[in-house]
Amino acid sequence: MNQNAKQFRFKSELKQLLLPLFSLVLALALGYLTMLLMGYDAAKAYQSLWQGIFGSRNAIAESLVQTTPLIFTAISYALTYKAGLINLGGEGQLYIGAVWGSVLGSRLSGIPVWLHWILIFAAAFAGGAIWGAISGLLKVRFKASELITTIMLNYIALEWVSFCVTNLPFKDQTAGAAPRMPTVVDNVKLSLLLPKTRLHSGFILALLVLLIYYLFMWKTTKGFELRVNGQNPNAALYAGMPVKHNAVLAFALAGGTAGLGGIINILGLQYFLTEGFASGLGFSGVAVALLGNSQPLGILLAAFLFGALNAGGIRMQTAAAVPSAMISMIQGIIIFFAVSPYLLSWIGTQLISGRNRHNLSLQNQLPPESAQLAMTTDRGKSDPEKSR
Amino acid sequence: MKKQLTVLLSGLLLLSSLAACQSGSSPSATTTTATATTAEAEQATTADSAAATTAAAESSQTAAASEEEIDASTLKVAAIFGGAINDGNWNETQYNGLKQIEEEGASIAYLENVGDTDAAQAARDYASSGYQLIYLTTNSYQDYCLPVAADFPDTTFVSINGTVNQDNYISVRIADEQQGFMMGLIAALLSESGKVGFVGGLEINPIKLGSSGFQQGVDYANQNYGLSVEAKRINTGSFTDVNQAKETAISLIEDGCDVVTPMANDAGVGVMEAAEEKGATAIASGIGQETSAPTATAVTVVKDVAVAYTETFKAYRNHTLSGSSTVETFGANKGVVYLTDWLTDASQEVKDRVTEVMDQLANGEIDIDLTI
Amino acid sequence: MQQETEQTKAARPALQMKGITKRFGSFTALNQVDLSVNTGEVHALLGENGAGKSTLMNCLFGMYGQYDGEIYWQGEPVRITDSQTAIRKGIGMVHQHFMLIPVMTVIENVVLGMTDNHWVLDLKAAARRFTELSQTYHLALDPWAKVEQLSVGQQQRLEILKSLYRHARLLILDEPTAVLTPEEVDGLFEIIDRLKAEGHTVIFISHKLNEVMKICDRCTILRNGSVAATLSISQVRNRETLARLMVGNETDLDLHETDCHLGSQALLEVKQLSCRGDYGQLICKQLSFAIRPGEILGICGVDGNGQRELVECLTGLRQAESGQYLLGGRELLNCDARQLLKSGVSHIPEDRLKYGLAPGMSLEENLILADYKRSDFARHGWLRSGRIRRQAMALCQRFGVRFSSLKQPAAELSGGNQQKLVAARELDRQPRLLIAVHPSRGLDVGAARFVQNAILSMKRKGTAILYIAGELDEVMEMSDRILVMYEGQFMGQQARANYDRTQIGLMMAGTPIS
Amino acid sequence: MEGILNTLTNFISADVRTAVPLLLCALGLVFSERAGIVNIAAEGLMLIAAVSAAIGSAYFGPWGGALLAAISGLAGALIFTFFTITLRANQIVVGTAFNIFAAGLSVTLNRRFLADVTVTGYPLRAIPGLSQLPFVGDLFFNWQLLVYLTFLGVPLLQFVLYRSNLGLKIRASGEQPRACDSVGIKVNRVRTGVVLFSGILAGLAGSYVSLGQASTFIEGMVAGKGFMALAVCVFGNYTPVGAMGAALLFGAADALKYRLLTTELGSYYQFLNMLPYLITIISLMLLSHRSNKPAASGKPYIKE
Repeated sequence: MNQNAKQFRFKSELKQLLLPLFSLVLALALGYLTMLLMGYDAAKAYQSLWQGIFGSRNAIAESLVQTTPLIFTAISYALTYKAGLINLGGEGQLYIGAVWGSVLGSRLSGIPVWLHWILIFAAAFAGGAIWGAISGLLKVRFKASELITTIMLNYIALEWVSFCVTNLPFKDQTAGAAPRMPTVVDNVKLSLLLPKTRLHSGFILALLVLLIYYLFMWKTTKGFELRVNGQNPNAALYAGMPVKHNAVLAFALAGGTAGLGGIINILGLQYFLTEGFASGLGFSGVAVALLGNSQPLGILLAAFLFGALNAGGIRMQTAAAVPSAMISMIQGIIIFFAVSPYLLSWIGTQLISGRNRHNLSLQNQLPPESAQLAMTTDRGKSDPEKSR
Repeated sequence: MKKQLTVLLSGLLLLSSLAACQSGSSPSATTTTATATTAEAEQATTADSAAATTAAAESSQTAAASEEEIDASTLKVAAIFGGAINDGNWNETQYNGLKQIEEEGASIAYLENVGDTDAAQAARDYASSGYQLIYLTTNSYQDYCLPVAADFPDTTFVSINGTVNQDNYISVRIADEQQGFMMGLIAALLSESGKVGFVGGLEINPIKLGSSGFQQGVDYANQNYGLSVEAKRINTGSFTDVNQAKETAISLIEDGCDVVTPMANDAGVGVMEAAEEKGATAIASGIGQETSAPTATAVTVVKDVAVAYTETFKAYRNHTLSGSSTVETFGANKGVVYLTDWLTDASQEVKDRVTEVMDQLANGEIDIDLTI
Repeated sequence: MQQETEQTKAARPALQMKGITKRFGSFTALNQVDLSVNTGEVHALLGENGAGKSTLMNCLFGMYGQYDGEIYWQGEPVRITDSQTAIRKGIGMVHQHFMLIPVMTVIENVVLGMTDNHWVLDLKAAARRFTELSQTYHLALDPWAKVEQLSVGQQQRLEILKSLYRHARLLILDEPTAVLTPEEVDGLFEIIDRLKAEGHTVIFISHKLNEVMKICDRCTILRNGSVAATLSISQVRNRETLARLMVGNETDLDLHETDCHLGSQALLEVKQLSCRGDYGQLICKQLSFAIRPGEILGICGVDGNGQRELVECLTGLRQAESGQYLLGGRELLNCDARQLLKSGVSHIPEDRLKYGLAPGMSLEENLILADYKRSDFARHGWLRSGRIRRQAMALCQRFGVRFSSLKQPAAELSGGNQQKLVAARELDRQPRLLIAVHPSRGLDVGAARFVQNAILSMKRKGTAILYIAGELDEVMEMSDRILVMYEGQFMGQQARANYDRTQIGLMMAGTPIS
Repeated sequence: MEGILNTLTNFISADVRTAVPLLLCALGLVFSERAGIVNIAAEGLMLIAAVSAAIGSAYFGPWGGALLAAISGLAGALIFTFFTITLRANQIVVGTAFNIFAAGLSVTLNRRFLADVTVTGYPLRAIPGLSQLPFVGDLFFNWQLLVYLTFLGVPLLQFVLYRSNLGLKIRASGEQPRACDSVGIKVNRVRTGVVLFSGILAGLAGSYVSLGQASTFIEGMVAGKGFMALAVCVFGNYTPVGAMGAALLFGAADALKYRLLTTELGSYYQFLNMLPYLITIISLMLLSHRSNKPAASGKPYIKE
């Protein structure tokens, strides 16, 4: 038993490492094939992709620039996911946070910069948090599926932003400017990490938030409560944890994080909010979180992977004329394979078609969650609210 | 079951890809771009960006030294589009402009559907891989690309509808308001119900200008021809949601507007279709739009930005592009805004009035209020 | 003539299983098991919990895709990889957890998955046929009732009828009596006799010796995954032989009872407690009882008579309608679980995977589940990983939890070790009140004894203990007092001094005895 | 009087135009949900189908479009089932991945095949005689074929779900997979089949976006209709008839929005655009208590 368990651990850890790499390679290979068949110069495409990611000081900077916001939206999903909830509303939360943040960022001046920063971040966090908390409340109060409410709130947020950039009192009133919110005052703009690139200190903040995420989730009692709830809501009830409050809290924190991501992108990169300045970040964040298995390090790596692909994608298009749409296809494929824990064992069984072998390998690969599912499938409804 | 699935899957992949190969109509643009860009990409990949720029710099300096026209074939021109190059409107006409530049011998490259944020990086990429002339096709890029222009003094940036004019960053203004004005005028003249509708897309300045132009066009008609036509102007907030544009137009028509006009790039098609289905009259705002409303389209008020491209390109070759601090306006005067032949038989009176006003616009005898 | 065919049938076995082996990952559930069942006999499959009885039958019924070994049905070699094959061969199984869909009607459940269904269902015809069938076997059931409204006994009948409706010749009954009242059990036995008379073959899974002795012709005994013996009941002299075969080495069946004086006045007092069940029906009716320090109060009764709900009320998982819940004089009614835990209530839950554990989380995290906020595990909201690890290590050693790493997910542990983990956590809290529900369920004898001894040691420390288990014998041997619960009420109580099985049986069947 | 009737008919037909793609997609989702599969890939499926439909129509005419859309929907669903059922990946995750993938694919296909071709939309099929009736004629009997089929499909699918053997299996697989297994139902096979079916419907729904509501494909024209369909499915309490009610309600909200656009409120179009989404949320709040949500929804079934 002990021996087996050790093997199990080793195996599973190996898999944890192997699978994403494997799926990355697989996805790139499929992408290569598709490009060839579409009549593009695939080799050149990947060459320029690489150039666009690591080719120059600027390229690396760009990759990191693209990485930064993904870290926030990814945490926004991961935090709720760990707590057993689904938050597809990262984008909406990000926008709302950015709106309130840039309202303060462009208005107040003449106060000490540190205070100004605090106010801006507070506003952004609060904005996102409230927006997120709505879904949480709807969930615990009305049992409204957060899956849907978060998506709907995304659309509502986007409309609200569209209003803000085109209407008083929010819009930028300088003549001839594209629809946007006023530029933030100079002294709150984040400093550049690398001169002559766009890499701003927001990246450091992202790493900081990632660290906080880790400490909170794995080192505090609240984080513990959230994770227990994610693992087994009944156990949370059994241990007398405030399940409903925690659900709302999780959504609020997630939303707040996304909001921070929004404002940091503004203070460091944009300097003013435009409609669609963060389009797609929400769902990419989901992908990143899942690819990174909601673990801090995993998120960092996955975020960099996606950020790099975005950055390199542009070069791929300028240099090899491959539409950057190709990139999102590749990203999609990567996730497909990366989130399929049985992929390797399945391929194994396709190669060695021995039924018992199949069964065995599957059993060995059974990760905790689905193991739990397997054990509880016949228990049917296990709704924590029911017994209340 | 798994076996079957895999077979099916691989089959599917094959199918889709095969279909892809056999596509007879591959836009020649992309292929040429590919070949054209191969060289630069090499350069970009081997030499690092700095080296590339210096190379570019030298070439343009040598050109500057000798006063005669720069040979087009030595030039590399890039354009960054905010939307799809096949939107039958704003972007497409600019794409055509780029094509005309290519026909003059320059090698071209372009990016589509580039978000405001990515524009800067795209511009940087082109500049660092030795493109001398870069077109920025929407004014929302300006704020992001000005710093880039500062970093690459030897590359010239042409900002369509930009507002800034400084050494290597040249802005040209497209007279959207004139297009709107003509649409409004024609709509007013054609309207029998006394209500005309305008459907705009995203609420960006060009659209706003067009919209206010439309209003002024209607007012002009009301004043000068004793009409009393009401203009209803609506923005949908989207350049892509066709159904939204269509439904909006339909509700306009049902509200009593018998002439509708789109100014919403891709989504404009929806307005045309609405007019066609509901038996209203449509005034197209781009070449090709009339095809989706063959019977309903009265006339197309074209805003052919291509002209701005060819003009600026010529100026660049003659070293006359930069310098002026005032933003030049491209409108009826430059033949950017013009009318196609009438597709429905409007009364001769109407036609005459329209042509008359058109000429006045071209000669600058009518000035349109640009405050929005 | 008829007689003769019966004879010839009886001559050759209806079913033979040879060298059946089944592994789950690293764990071998069955190892080279042989089983032979004759036509028309009632064959008992005996064994402790976790001996592999159900696993073997699930193999036979094709619930697992794969297994090693051969199965011969009516002499033909068959490979049963899915239940469809099994059903087509005429094998029917009544699972321990009924395979019924609560939200659907009886008849829908019956016809579900029938291969000869028409594309459009004719439920009326099916209902007619079903009613006839149920009459021939005297198992009246309303075909249009929703399953969630049926009593447990009725659901079991439905399961049997489901198999008969599919023309099953061999019926597998997996621990059928576990959920039944004594009289319902008698009813079931009649049914089994009728089935036998009709020429059906029955495999009767149980660990209750008296039942086996009563109705079975032969029995096969499994002990942790392999056959201990196969013998015909007539040969068996006394129960102990069977018991020994089941348990293996002779275990002392009485726990050395330490005579500790029970405290004078009650530590726990429950008065007039009432609560509603999941579907809003009144499930606990005016329950009153008291437990003194150092006393073990056993509650026995057939599952589903309100024990679960009672426990949930006492542990803050369910709102009580009315009543009092005094622990050391403090009113705790409808406090949430957190407060209850704080005030010294420990709970070994009935279903450790549903409540007791967070399967994906590490052992050490599971060990602080109930007390993660206690000062020695957390300070100012920060977990103190050092102490937590030391604590976990200590507990796992003390309770003999077999693990590879404290960081490994609890889901990786075997059932027994998971239960030990829960027990370790709950007992280590030095509770004033311990509520233990089926604490030995699914444990091998050794582990069960271990947990029970641990509980007794708590008794010595003066904890008040509420002990609930399915096994009457278990409850009797552990408790100082027994309350018998039936339909949400106490039918009466018995002190350890004068236990009377028959009376308890009567009470479990619903006859109150003061 | 006539005026009112006109406004009414206009309103209702606008309602229907918007409702059809949502309903069509939701019908499929009802089935997959009932079988225990949460399919948020619907958005991506509709997107790919929309572009495929346009392509098909451009090269082989509208029917070719419908066919290609259905096929693409099927293919997409196949990918989805392969990952969710065969490889047991989390359904939400795969759905998200698929949507990202689809966004890329649709653009790529659009550029490849729809560069310079004309797309013809679904023709109106007036039902002779009936369509001549005042008001109702135009309202009920002058639509594209797909519209009739959608609404005819509702009672049919309701029947299939609740009266047919297949429907019974499907509902059971969503409630208690193990129970199904015990009576020999191949749960995963049922689920696969159902998802493929929903893929086809999503495909047709997508085709209606590009060929019914318009007769062109524009990137981003699907604009969240897939997610709305998911909401419709939930709000419709997982029944076809319910879905129809929900879809028509959203359609009404949309129609109302466009009517208000022409009024003074038009300048606040952003808030009008919020209407359908707000209604979705509110309806979820009001109706979540009585729910047919399947017990095993979203959980992969693993045979031990």
